[in-house]
Amino acid sequence: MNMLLWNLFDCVLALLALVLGWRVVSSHDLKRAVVLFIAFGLLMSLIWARLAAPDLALAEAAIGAGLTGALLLSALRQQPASSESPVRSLMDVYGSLVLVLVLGGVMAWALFAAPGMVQGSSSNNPIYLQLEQSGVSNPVTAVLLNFRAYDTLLEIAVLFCVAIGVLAFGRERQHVMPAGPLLGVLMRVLVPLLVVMSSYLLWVGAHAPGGAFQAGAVLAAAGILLHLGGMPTLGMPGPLNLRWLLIAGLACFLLVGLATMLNGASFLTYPQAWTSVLILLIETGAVLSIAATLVLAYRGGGAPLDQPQGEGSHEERL
Amino acid sequence: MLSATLIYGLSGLGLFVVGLYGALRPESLLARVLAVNVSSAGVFLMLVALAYRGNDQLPDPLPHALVLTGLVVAISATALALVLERRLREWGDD
Amino acid sequence: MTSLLILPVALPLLMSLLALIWPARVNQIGVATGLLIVLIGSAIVALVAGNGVQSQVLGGWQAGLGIALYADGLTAVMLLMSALIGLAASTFACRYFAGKPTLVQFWPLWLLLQAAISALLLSADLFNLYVALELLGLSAVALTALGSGRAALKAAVDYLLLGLVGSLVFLAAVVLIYARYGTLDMLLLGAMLQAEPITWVALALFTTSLMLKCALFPLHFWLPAVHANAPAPVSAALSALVVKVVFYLLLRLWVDLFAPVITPALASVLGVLGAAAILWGSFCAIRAERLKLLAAYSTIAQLGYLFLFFSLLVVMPEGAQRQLLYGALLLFALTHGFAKSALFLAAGEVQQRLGHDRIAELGGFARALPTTLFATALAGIALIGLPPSGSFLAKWQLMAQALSLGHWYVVLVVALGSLLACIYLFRLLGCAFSPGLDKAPPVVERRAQLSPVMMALIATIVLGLGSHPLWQLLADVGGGGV
Amino acid sequence: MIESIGWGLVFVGIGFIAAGSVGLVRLPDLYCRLHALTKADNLGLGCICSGLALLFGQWIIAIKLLLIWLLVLLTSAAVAHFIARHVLDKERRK
Repeated sequence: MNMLLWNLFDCVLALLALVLGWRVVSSHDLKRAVVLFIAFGLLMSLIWARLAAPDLALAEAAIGAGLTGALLLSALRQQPASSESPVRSLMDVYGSLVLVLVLGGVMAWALFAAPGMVQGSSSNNPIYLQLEQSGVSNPVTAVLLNFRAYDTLLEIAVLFCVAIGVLAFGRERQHVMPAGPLLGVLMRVLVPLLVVMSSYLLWVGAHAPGGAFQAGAVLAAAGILLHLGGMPTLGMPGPLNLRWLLIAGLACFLLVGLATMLNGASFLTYPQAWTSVLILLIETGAVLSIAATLVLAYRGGGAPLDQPQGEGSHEERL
Repeated sequence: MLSATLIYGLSGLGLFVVGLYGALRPESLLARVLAVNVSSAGVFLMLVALAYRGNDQLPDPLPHALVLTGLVVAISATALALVLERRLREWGDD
Repeated sequence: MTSLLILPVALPLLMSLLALIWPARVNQIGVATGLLIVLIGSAIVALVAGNGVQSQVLGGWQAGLGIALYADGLTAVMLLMSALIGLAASTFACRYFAGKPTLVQFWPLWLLLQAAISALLLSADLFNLYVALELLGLSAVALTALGSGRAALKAAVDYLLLGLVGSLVFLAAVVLIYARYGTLDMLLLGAMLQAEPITWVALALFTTSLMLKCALFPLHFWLPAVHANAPAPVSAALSALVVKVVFYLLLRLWVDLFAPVITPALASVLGVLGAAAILWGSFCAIRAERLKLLAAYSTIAQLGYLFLFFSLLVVMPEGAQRQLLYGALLLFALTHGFAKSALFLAAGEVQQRLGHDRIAELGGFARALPTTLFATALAGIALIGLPPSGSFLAKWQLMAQALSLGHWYVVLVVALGSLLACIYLFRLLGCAFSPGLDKAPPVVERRAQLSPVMMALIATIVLGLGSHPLWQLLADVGGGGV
Repeated sequence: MIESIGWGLVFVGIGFIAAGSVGLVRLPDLYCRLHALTKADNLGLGCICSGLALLFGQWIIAIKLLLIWLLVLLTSAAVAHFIARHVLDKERRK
């Protein structure tokens, strides 16, 4: 009975995700598609929680639904009112439809029908077996910052690349909405709360769901809120300091990695006694860079270098 | 195989395919970026469904970490696409 | 000493950070990094030649838990080639971007691109390859968009979307492999893969994704716009390195990883596509109106040759003959890399000095820019495959092996392709040597850039005459599949 | 006893949220819909949170649930206000 209920719940969630995804893709109205996409992100977050992936649930809610949604909505604001729909031939539509359906069918057959698909027991999973040596007790953080830290290094490099891209091609947007009194109240309550929560997520990531990415996304939300509330200089430091924030994550990562090589070990082999501290150091740098990059992307670009510098920033105060 | 793995795996596969279809259509850039995001969510769902080991066992954390990496890569790519699109549109207006 | 392996990735990453926070010294930072990477690349070649295949799991974990780096003879040589071309393009870029506002953004992105190329060459982990591919794609897109005009931006946006789709398909294949075999480490996987449906589907997805990213006919449609509109040093890297690194990845997958699954029929499909690419690319190059567009179409054609090699290599039995063909493939890839970077850099010089690169109006080019023309002609020799260039030896081997296997169509296609290459390059040189219009093009008095000439010389002379050590290196430490 | 009260509160909360969702679909204009959505959902969430607090019976969890409820209260009120004001502005301009 219990099992049946779970299956029913699973089917409802999975179908809902599929239908929402289809509506996002097939919607002709971009505004509707973006709003549906945000809802889709929240649904995915629910699914991650169901599938015993709380780290992902947090990250999806903050990054997937929250910040991607914010980026898309702000991009939408400048979309021309009526975008002409290009004329497509039936051949185009059905050609690619048939193609992807065949692809899906073949993949489903290979994954689920033909012999295959091995799900090992987690009791002999090397990640759990070696968790004690990793310096943290949250297995996802252990993979991200110790076992497969090199992946994360390259990922932070991807983020850095996009930050330079935004600096190169974007111009800072002036916000149009006048900040009402309520927004001020909301800001005064939420911004400190978000900053505290971000530090908490960063700290707790070592032994419970959380970590640098979630923390960075939450901090970025604080910066975006300040921007919306008409205080862009408070949310973001001046262009010079901004550069330091953008490089913080990758710099910490690389310097730690190269420093560990000094005593002959391979790249990113932390000395046993220092593991937790080094991981926290790298994560702190990553939080600053992630937050700065995402706020920068939301604002649509950096202020030109000659502009007077803003005073303090939350990122700096952290 | 667990039924949850099957259900969510198929759903993820469906999302991957649907997103791919959307990304290959000659629509506006923003619509195609949305489709790519849906598609990558589908691939992530396949991975996480694979990692699930039932309610009484710990899941495989490796796919979770991979998906977390993937999520950050996805938002990075989206951010770059949006800033280029805006620049392109401004250029068209001039 | 295996710790050396991470440096071609870590060093440019570190320097790209430095380039962002110290804009006043970007040129020096960039060129110094280029030099250092050449030194590291040479050290890795020496290491591999002396001590055999190198591999190392980062973080000190066992294979499968950590991410492994892997370098055999092929990797080391490709690494050195990318370092040399990177250095040449870097020195070229110093003058190309002088006085332009994009200079400050160019260098960090450029260093990221170099890091991504090294990361792809060295990685032995499927998911790590995905992240590296994304870094490669996004930095290449941003660099393309630095080109002037709306066309560059439009090309960059299309490139970005196609790249994202390609990466997604790659990731889907990684998921299939992980679902079945439970590991992402390519060295471990090599021993585990079996011929069964899930492996075939994964191979098909990998191949499609990488074909899209390295522009194999019929998925080549995005390439001309991107390579023709990017800034010249970027075009050189895109054409000479980026597509080639993707090809290297495909080679790794087919020859090392999926070898037990490959059948002759599968290989011949790629061969036929390669042949089509040669003919179609050359045909378009003949009709191209701009020098950079000609070079871009020529890249499509030259990639076709690589796939011809590939189709024969995959089906040949182990032995000395296969070894020869493998060496020829590498020689061809190297020659094309150097020659094509020379051609694109020369085209950039032409564009800057004459103000355009329309082939029909290049009259007077020979008088105005003799050094650049020399580089163009040398690059042309290597692209056609005339002796003493490396591609002459490579094509000779390809035809000989094809004959011994009875693949007549390969010989025919190679001969026809070389003839077409002669036509498009002689048309170019013909226009360049023509006296030109009444008013001679304005020639700014300054020293010609030397890096195109250096690259072209390596392609024609050094690789042609010094190809023996290359074969030797491959024979000793070719890697798993050979 | 406490357990059944807890479950009762949870189900009452679900009822409120369901009613709010029906209102979202059925009510005629945006202001009514906002009203239905925020008011019913806040009440429903409050019921569910207090029900869950009773079911768990731990102070620390109860405090966390209370915090969640207060945060949602704050943001949903603010968001409803912004949406309504935006629409009002637009209508006035017409």
